[in-house]
Amino acid sequence: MSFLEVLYFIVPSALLYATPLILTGIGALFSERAGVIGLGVEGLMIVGAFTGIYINLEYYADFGKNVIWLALLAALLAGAIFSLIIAVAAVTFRADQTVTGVALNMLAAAITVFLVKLIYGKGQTDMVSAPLQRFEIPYLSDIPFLGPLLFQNVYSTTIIALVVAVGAWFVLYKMPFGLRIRSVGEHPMAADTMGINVAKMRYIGVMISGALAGVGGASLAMTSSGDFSGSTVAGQGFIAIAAMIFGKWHPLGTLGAALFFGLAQTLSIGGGNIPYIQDIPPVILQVLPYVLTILALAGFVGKAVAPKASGVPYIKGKR
Amino acid sequence: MSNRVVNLLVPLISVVLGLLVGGIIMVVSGYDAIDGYTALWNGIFGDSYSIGNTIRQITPYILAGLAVAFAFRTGLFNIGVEGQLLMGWLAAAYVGYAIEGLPRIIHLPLALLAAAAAGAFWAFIVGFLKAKLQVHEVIASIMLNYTALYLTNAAIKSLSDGGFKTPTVLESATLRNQWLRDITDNSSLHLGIIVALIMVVVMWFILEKTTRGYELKAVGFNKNAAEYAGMNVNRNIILAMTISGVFAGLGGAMEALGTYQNASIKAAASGIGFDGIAVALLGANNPIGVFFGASLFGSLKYGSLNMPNEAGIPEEIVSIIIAVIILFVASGYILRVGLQKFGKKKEGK
Amino acid sequence: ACGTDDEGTDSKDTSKNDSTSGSETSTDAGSGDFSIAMVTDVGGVDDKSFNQSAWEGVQQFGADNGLSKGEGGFDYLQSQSDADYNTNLNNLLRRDFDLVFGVGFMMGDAIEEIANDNPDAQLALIDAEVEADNVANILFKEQEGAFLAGVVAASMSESGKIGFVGGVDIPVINRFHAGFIEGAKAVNPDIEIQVNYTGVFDDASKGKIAANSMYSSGVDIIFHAAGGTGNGVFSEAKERKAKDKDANVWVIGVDADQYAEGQVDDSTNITLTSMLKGVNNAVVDIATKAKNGEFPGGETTVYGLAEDGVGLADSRGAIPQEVLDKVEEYKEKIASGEIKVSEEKPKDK
Amino acid sequence: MEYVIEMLGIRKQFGNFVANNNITLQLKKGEIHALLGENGAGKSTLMNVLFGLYQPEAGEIKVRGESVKITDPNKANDLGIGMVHQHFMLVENFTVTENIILGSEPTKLGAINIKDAAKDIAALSKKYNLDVDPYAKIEDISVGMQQRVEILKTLYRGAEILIFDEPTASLTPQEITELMAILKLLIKEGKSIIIITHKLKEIMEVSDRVTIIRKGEGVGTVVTNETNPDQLAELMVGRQVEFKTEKGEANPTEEIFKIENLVVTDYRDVEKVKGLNLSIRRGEIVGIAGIDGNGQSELIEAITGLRKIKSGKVTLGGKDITGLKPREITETGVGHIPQDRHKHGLVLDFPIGHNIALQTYYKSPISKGTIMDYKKINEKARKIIEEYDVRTGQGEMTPARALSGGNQQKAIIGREVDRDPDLLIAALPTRGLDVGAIEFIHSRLIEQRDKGKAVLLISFELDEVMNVSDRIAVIYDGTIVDTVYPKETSEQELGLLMAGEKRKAKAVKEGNE
Ligand SMILES: Nc1ncnc2c1ncn2[C@@H]1O[C@H](COP(=O)(O)OP(=O)(O)OP(=O)(O)O)[C@@H](O)[C@H]1O
Ligand SMILES: Nc1ncnc2c1ncn2[C@@H]1O[C@H](COP(=O)(O)OP(=O)(O)OP(=O)(O)O)[C@@H](O)[C@H]1O
Ligand SMILES: [Mg+2]
Ligand SMILES: [Mg+2]
Repeated sequence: MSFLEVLYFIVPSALLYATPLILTGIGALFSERAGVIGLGVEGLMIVGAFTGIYINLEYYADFGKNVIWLALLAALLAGAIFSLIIAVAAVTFRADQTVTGVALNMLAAAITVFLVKLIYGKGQTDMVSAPLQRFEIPYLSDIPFLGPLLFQNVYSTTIIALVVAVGAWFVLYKMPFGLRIRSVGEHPMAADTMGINVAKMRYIGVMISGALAGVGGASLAMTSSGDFSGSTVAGQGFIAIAAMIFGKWHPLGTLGAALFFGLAQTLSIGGGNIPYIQDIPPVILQVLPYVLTILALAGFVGKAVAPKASGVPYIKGKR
Repeated sequence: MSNRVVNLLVPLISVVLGLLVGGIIMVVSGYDAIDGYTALWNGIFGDSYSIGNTIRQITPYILAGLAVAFAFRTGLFNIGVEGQLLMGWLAAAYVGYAIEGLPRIIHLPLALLAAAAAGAFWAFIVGFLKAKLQVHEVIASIMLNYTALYLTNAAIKSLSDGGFKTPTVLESATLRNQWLRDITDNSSLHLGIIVALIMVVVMWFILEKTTRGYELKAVGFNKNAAEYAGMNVNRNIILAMTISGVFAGLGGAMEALGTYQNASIKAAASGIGFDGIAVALLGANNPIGVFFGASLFGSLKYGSLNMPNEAGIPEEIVSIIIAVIILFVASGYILRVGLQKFGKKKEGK
Repeated sequence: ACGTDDEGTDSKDTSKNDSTSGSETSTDAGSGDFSIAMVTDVGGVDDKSFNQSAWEGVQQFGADNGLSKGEGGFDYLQSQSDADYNTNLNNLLRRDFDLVFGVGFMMGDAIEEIANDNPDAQLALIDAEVEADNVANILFKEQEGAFLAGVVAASMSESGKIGFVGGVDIPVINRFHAGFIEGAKAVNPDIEIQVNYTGVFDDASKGKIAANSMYSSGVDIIFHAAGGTGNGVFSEAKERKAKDKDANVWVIGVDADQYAEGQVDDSTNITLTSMLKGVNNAVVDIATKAKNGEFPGGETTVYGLAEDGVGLADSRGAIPQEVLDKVEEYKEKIASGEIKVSEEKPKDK
Repeated sequence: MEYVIEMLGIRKQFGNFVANNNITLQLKKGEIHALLGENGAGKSTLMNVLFGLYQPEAGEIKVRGESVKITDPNKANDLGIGMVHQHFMLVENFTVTENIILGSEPTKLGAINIKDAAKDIAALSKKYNLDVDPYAKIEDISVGMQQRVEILKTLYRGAEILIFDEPTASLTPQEITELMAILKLLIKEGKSIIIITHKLKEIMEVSDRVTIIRKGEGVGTVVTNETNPDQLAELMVGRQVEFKTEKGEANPTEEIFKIENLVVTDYRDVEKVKGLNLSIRRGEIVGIAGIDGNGQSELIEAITGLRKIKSGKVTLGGKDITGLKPREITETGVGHIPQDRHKHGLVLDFPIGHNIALQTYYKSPISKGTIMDYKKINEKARKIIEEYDVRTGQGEMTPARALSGGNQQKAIIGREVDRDPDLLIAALPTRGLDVGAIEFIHSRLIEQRDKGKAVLLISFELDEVMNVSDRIAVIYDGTIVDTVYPKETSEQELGLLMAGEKRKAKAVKEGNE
């Protein structure tokens, strides 16, 4: 491959890989910013992936290609609703948030496969007829270099993810809602004394994480595997959390970290066709994304500071 | 109601509620819940074979749970047990087959030691990165989980000349024991459970009896105060992680020397490490608690295999039940409030 | 773990109701009949791959002999992890099935152990070989089928570049790899073949990126042997086709007929053909032999082109006649032994 | 008589524990009303009830004559009640402006209008003489400024009634003076104020009336002009209290601790201690007086081994302890009561018994080899608890977190003194404590001195420095500018020294000689 060809392949692939990570990572960020650990996003992604595929399969006949929008919407809702389990346990019942997240992941994986078995009588669904597909952005795609690089092979979910990232930044850092949600994650008692309903903000933060992780899961399933099974999500939620921490709990940082993962992953898989890289033993390429991440964190990203009250149940009047 | 009674009642009620939810789901889905639970019970306790295998299943859960719990107790979240366990698995298998001519009394401990060392090393990296370079332990361990998966796969491949599993461990390194097999009708129960139980005591001893344990806990709870008291915070973080890795690595040894007798290529993570988190939390990060948590978790998981076999019910139902139990245990606060109210009402009468 | 190869199916003729749903479990078939059962590896009987194919064989045998699902007839158990093999095999033996199949190379150790513990039982092992008098080993010459896939790919490629996407780098997958390359080179010694082992069987994203990378560099036909990872290869190809009707992208499926996976819209399909692995036929064959008292215990039966154990699926017109003729030609040469296909992938590409 | 607030017969219970029982407090419009009581008497609880953080089990609250239910802080804000909490309620990584507008943010097109908000705040801060930087982050500003932010928070919301819970506990004397002025200004602007403080001097100076509570019960309300500190203390404790700690003459002997030309930098590598010299003899208490931020923290951290020393020399009993590790220094004979008891003094999640072993866990008889002897530890803990009158719920098994600040402090002092160090460093040892506890701690420090130990006392409170020290070293800008004797100096002179004034004068004088 020529250098340009390599680039034209790497960048869109990296974006593809990064898309669910961005969505889910930013979801987790909202949860953690509100003071609830986001460990459950893996499970929420699974719920989203299942819902997306289920809706896509069942309503394709009625809606044709447009069913993907319905599927994404349903995944969003399903994620948000399922995340209520975390909210109720962690916020209302003051449960340990790490436990809640781990339990939710287990629950989501089991319930979805159980449902698949119940509905379809087998362990995985068929492939959907309307997967998410790339398209060209008119005009922009004609720009030399940048066109083929960025605008000729675009997924709608990638655009959604980018919008979500920038939107999340705006919401969190420019809008009253963001100020409030962050205050609840940093110092809930201070927020409480300022008349902010801590529990409500935490519920909202968790449900945003559910909604975004749901969309992230659906977008993953509808672009990559095209079906749903117990292994569709396979740890991407954890990678998304890693992206969020890597991105220092900042939406644009998370975006950057997710893109970094995408790039590293693409290099590792597509590396076999890239001059020089192809001579590297495959195992090195396979571990590359993970090792690179650690090196990046160790080398220059430096210490990340989590929201202070993340993981701590808020109990009125307790010091 | 006394605190102790409440502390016992909370997990009990949680289990009952979990089973209740599971029953409801079965009935709603058109299955026979009684059949389902009979099958589950038989799967766990039905005969000596089942009991043997249930114990075998519990064994690595104990160790994975200890690994997570130990880290938690020292203020660290070890989500990397999975990777450490894989490293330990490979190391034990390798030492188990590659070193010949040793008597069992030396070879077996050596293989266990190798697993412990490998797990410890993998966790040490995380501790080191955290202590010296402020790398968040959660990302580092997630990344190292994947790294371990690919590295051990590549290593197994080259050790087996392009095959997919290492040679079987030698008789002198196996945890298998004919007598245990005989009394459990040829189940795959092995001596590993003894190792696991010893490690329960070891963890308890380290944390509750030694000066090091005192230091580790102090650093975990309040780094600043520990530093004021002249403790070396960084060294303790690294050490805590490393000890946690020892437990995880031994968990791998249980599989390598007991259950499978080799290490084979994995297409995905084993899941034991992640289950270990649940086990630790069920056990309130307390070694004895971990033992009970692992017993509950392992029994249900193993018994679930019999549900499709005997009752035709998907075994996922058991994972749902476990998750619900964990959620209830975690929400102990609300159960406590309920119990307190209930207790008061009774006293009032 | 390893759903060894691949996937793919003709979902139309897969009976949808051999689910685990309990209603039909307890039906009793006439006793005295020869009953069979199987244990899947972690794939499950609807994995669009060899587990499914094996289950089809079991059902076929059942239908041929008037058996019904359940005790004394035919049945299966699914494994969630490697740890479940022993128990599942054992459970089936206890239910007195006359012949029990273990599906997948990962099950070798478990079969061997169970066979030794139960010398009177009759077992069969698919995709691996163990030494035990009461085990019938079943192997396939995947390389021979893959050879034909290579012939097709090399003959049909317009760009002179074709690709192979593998899952985990293990011997079974290596056989697909080896045959594919030999077949392609036999037709066109100058053909460029890109190879990518993704290292996993369950990550469609990786399959998709691998396929994207290959298609981007001009590859027009990809043969995959990567299980769930292969789903990503299909989705990439379909997407390219959906976006550009004239795109010249094809996938060759594996194990079962993966035509359905390649459906882009009503008139377009990117599945060129699929390399079939006749696990179902082998199951029926061995079961029938056993029923007739000719159980090939302790032997290894190899199914290649000559035995119709492997082959190519109907291409539904996607492959022109002259290429099909060429395929037929090679098929005969291989079946007759004139061409011997290597099992080992070429060292250093 | 017009009351803006009436709390009548308030009762608040935590579980079975009654924190407030039938307490009545009436606030007149335009008055400063002090609320007085021992640690744990229930003052904060009562105010939290008024601010809507807690719901009372019984009693009535009237605001401007109308009976109200204050269900949450929002409601309190609506009623014009604002509260400056004992522990600041500020989000550390927010700016001053963000903290102030939180919850009632001005917006423009959906986005927060930070500029306008900052402008409003600047105007407000000018009006009330509350100097703040609207764009500074909380974590970067001084405690005094943080408090001004807290006050602005309430004013920004238009509070007419302001509650201050121990506002002076962590302020420097200068800041306290400023705060008193601000309080008076607020009254002039028509606000009414309730203030909790343990410092009777402040009460006498600023308040109009005082309500006293003891162990959750209301004792009564007195008019400030008609009472005196002794009476107040008696009402509060229920017995007579001695203010000025009994203290005999010091008998200093040989010099034991010596700091020479010490230079220490802070985390930004800015020099904070600049060639400091100091020496302490056995049997004397040297107080370091100074305004916060003049190098005290760096000085303590340097001599206890927690911070690198850039240059200079520290010796204890003739042994050079410069640059040694904290443990080695402790071993040489240094005891340390840290400034922040929660952060550095205790592991709050340990039982108080285990905390007693924090410095000695690795040594016999607390441990043998590598094995801890928890029986010994608990024995020792019980001894200290008894000796130092640490009030706990469940003895040595009480979690440190559950102890009141004063009792936590007593436990720390017990722990440090029990090790019998040659040098005891006490940093702000009485912050936030009631007079009884203060008296107790002071007498313990003096007891150490009388046993022939050296004591280094760091305090921002002139009273404390004057009463307890035998010698006062004034720190300013990283050096000791002068050393004076309490009997030969006045608060005035100390204040000037601490502000760096006299030094110049002296330097000029010296120059003239
Ligand atoms: N949230 C709570 N839960 C249980 N008990 C509490 C709680 N808050 C306070 N208490 C109890 O109520 C008593 C009064 O506490 P409060 O904080 O009102 O004291 P205070 O008078 O403000 O003391 P200080 O002078 O130390 O600030 C305490 O002794 C404590 O035991
Ligand atoms: N949630 C709680 N549970 C039990 N006791 C509590 C709780 N919150 C506060 N207290 C108790 O209330 C009392 C007074 O609290 P307060 O915060 O006023 O303490 P304090 O003595 O002033 O300490 P400090 O000055 O260090 O903050 C203490 O006894 C404290 O332990
Ligand atoms: Mg108070
Ligand atoms: Mg106080």
